[in-house]
Amino acid sequence: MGVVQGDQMVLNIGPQHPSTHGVLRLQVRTDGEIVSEIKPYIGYLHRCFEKHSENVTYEQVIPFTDRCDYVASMNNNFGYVVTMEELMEIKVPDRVEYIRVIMAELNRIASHLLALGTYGLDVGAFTPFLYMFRDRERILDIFELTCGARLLYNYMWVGGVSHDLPKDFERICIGFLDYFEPKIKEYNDLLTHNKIFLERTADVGVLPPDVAINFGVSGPNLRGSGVNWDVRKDEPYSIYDRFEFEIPLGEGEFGTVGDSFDRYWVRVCEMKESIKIIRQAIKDLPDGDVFQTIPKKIRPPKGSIYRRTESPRGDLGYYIISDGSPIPYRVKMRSPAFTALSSLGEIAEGWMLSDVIAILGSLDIVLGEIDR
Amino acid sequence: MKKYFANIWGTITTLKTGMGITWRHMMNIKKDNVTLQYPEERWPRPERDIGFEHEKYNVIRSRLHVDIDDCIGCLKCERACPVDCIKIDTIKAPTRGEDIPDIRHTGVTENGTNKALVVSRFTIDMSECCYCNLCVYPCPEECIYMVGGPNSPKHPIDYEFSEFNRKDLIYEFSKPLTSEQKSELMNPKPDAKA
Amino acid sequence: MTSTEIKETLDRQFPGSVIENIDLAENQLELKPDQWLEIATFLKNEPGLSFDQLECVTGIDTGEEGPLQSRYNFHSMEHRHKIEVVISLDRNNPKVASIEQVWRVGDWFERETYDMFGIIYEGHRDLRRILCPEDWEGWPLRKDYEPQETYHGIVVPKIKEEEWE
Amino acid sequence: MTVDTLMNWFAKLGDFPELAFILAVLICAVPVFLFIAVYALVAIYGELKISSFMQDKVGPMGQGVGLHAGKWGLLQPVADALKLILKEDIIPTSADKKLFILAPFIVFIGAFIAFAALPFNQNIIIADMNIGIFYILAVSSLGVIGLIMAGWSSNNKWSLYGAMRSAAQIVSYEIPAALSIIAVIMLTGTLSMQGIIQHQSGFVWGILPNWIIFQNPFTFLAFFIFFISGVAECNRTPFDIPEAESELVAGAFTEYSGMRYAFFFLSEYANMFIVSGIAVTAFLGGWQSPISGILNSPAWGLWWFMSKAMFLIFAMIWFRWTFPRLRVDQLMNVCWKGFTPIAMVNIFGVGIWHLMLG
Repeated sequence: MGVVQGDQMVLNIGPQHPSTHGVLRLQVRTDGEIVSEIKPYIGYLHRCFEKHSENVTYEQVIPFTDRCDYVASMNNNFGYVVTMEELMEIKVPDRVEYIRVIMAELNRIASHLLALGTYGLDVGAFTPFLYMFRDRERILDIFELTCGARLLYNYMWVGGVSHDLPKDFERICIGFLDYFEPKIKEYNDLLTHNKIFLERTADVGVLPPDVAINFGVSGPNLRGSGVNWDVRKDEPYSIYDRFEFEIPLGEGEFGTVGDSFDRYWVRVCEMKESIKIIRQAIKDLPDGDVFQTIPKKIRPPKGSIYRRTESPRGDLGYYIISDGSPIPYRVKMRSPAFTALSSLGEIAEGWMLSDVIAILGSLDIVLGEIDR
Repeated sequence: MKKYFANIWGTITTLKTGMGITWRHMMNIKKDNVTLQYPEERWPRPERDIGFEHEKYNVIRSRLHVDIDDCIGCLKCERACPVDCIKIDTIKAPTRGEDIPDIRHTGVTENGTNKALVVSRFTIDMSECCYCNLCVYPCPEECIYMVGGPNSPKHPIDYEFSEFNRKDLIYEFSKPLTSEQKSELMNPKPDAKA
Repeated sequence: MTSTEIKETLDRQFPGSVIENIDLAENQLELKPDQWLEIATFLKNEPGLSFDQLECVTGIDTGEEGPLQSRYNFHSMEHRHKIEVVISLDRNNPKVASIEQVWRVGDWFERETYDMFGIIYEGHRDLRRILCPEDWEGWPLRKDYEPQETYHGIVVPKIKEEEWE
Repeated sequence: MTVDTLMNWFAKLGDFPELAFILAVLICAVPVFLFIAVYALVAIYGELKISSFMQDKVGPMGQGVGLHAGKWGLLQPVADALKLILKEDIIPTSADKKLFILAPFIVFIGAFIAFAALPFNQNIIIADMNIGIFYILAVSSLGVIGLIMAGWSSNNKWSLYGAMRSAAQIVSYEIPAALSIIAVIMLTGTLSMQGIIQHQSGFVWGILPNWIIFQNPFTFLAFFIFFISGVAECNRTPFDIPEAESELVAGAFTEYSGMRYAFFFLSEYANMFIVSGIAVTAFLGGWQSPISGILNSPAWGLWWFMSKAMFLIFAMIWFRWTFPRLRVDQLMNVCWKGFTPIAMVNIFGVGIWHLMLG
């Protein structure tokens, strides 16, 4: 019996579409429901981050890094200041390091909550999305308490942080963690272990480890494929080597290693690990002055540096070239979602239209970061 | 065959668990409700346990405000702004540290600094402001700040400043000067000085 | 392996390809563009090097009349060592071999660098602009870039216009 | 209030049978339309509120002074309806205009005429046909034609996908639904809706009401198969793949706006009521009270029927706000590999159980 070959249809998913996580256009060639070719078109959200950076001073770049990955601004700040401090050889006080780690991990939870919630939305579950946003809101409340902003913080500065922690911060933060930990079980009952959700995610969109590495996929997506790679552990920056935490890996519990479910599940587990880190950091939080090492004027020595940090989406790299003036010569951001999206064609071709949406959701892309 | 029935059983139990959760939430809506009825109820609402109180805020990012009497026209905030939404023009004052009653210019700031410049224009375009707070820190006189929060003694909080016209979001903080007053300041008459 | 050892290995395998440049940092090495594809394949497949991760491709404009540079950050997950490769290209005719088929991640990185600097990666299967529109003129991140006046009848705003007083 | 009663009444007035028939049908149609409209408002309000409560929010609320949605947002569905009526009616230039205009009405008619055979209580049934349940099953699948028309005429790829999916889905799920109804017909021996309900009076095993769902374990299963297939026929989550807002934008309704969209909306809710109505009639004793013999007056009959139907509609809303959505091939698998064989076996089960123990 011959293969039935129908007419192929070109379908534009986006730029205005409910589940493209921003303004992304996927040009999809379909044969009925089966997708045979995917071409992503990006750039709709291009805001010239790199060109901007060449015209403002080093400290003024930080608000722009906020706006790249607007879901995890703290981590973006963190990556930039870590790179700058390495370039300028500043050793910041312990208190600053602890505060930064706490903030970055809180933001990691917030970002993963958004990723998981919208993933639920992509496969049609509405309620978990709102539960997760409800809890994310509490994290944003903590950030607002700390630095006054809810989404774009400009909190971490080269050599320090913009505000010291408020008086009651430890109690509030622990209070949130105590509130949040049981909620993960609720999400699991409501969404993760739901049979329909498993059917939609397990065995769908398998990304084998070697392909993942070749495509530069990083972060939870890479770990979902079973590759033990986490910048926090393998190239420890800041003070991540002082904490005990595990790196969750995709195990193919309900399907193949590297499927959409694994990528989802790694994120759920990472939230638990982040909670662990925050608890340890709050326990050891030292006293001290957070403004002490902020340089009066940022004039890094001539040279270039590439440093990567672990943002919720993967390896966030900054390539900074300084020519000795207070204005950067070149700032390049290697955004993790950019590489993850480039692998979409490889993963999602041959799956159904609904699966393409689900796979796109499981990659957890943020278009602000891809287009910069 | 066993797998077939196990599958069905798994489906039934997991779906039942999920439905139990939504049912519990529906029944406990009085307790769990997180909605804020915005224009009537303002955040923070006491019943909603967000874990902290409004007074303990050490910072807020609402709207920029300038106490122009304290401004010495040093342009530090203008230079710190990454999006160039602050515009300052200054004119050299005839005498350092003296009031000029005609244009309601005060000569000495609250911190006791003598002002050498008259700020003839100080505009902040709040439609361009990115609330990064970078202009607040360099100010030597602490005269530019976000209203409310710890600064509420100086200026009440204002975070609802939407306008129908974009031009209305440009805030002018300096005292209005007529063109004659301006030219008089720029080209001081010799007898006025005497 | 340290960067010096990597440098020596490359020099042995491809004599004359490594350029000595004192301006570069310890972990950087400058290569001639002509043998780049072979060197890249070697970097990936040689068991002792096995650079399986291409972390980043950066384009750099070194200023006025200087060359354009294409910089590659490599990392090996197996040996946990890293190296940065710098390739200088002629400003008027920036052409270098594409490594898109060696590391698939290079596909979009090279497209981005092409988009921003106009560096042409020869052998790239789909070299189009990626962030800017297809019909955009000029290479935005070059230092001598002048934005075009209009784009499809829309006035392209200059850096900052003092339209409001 | 049957058509026959009205026609008899007209016959007393004079000898004009054709006119009498038309008049009788029209007189019956108006209250049904009003009922659907009012019920849809209630159901939409219920959906808004229930979904909000399940998601820890309060849903539509009106507070303070000024224009708002009334106390507890009671006027929200009215406002929605007004908005839909007042909206500009957009017909895409490249659409097939005739089909595009016709489609929502065909979908609505499919739902509307099915109401003719729903027994609200002992007396209120527009036409107590002797093939009542067969009639409903037949006409309620009329809507699929309208959906395909809508999808095709919109000249939009998303609409086309939605239409194709919904056609496949509705046609497939008719089968398990009909198979589980066959079990009921076997037990009752009648196709008439009132006949089926009358069969269900009294008690089974002493305590439980003699509803078909309780009569033997296989009918219990048949009820669930029918109900879930019914949910699928209404295109509700977890089977809402024809609309699937995260994939297909709005499926077959992508290009519709204003009043035409409102008709699709209305017919979705009307379909929910029909599915619940059949399920109540065939399995849950229709207008029979749970304790047979008491509270069985026509007024109470109406109350029992409506409350049972509303409970099933609540269950559908509950499903929608709890579950993710299936994929299109999984949906077909569930139907053809799950429900259809089980429903098939179930018929034999019901028959054997009835012969042995009935």
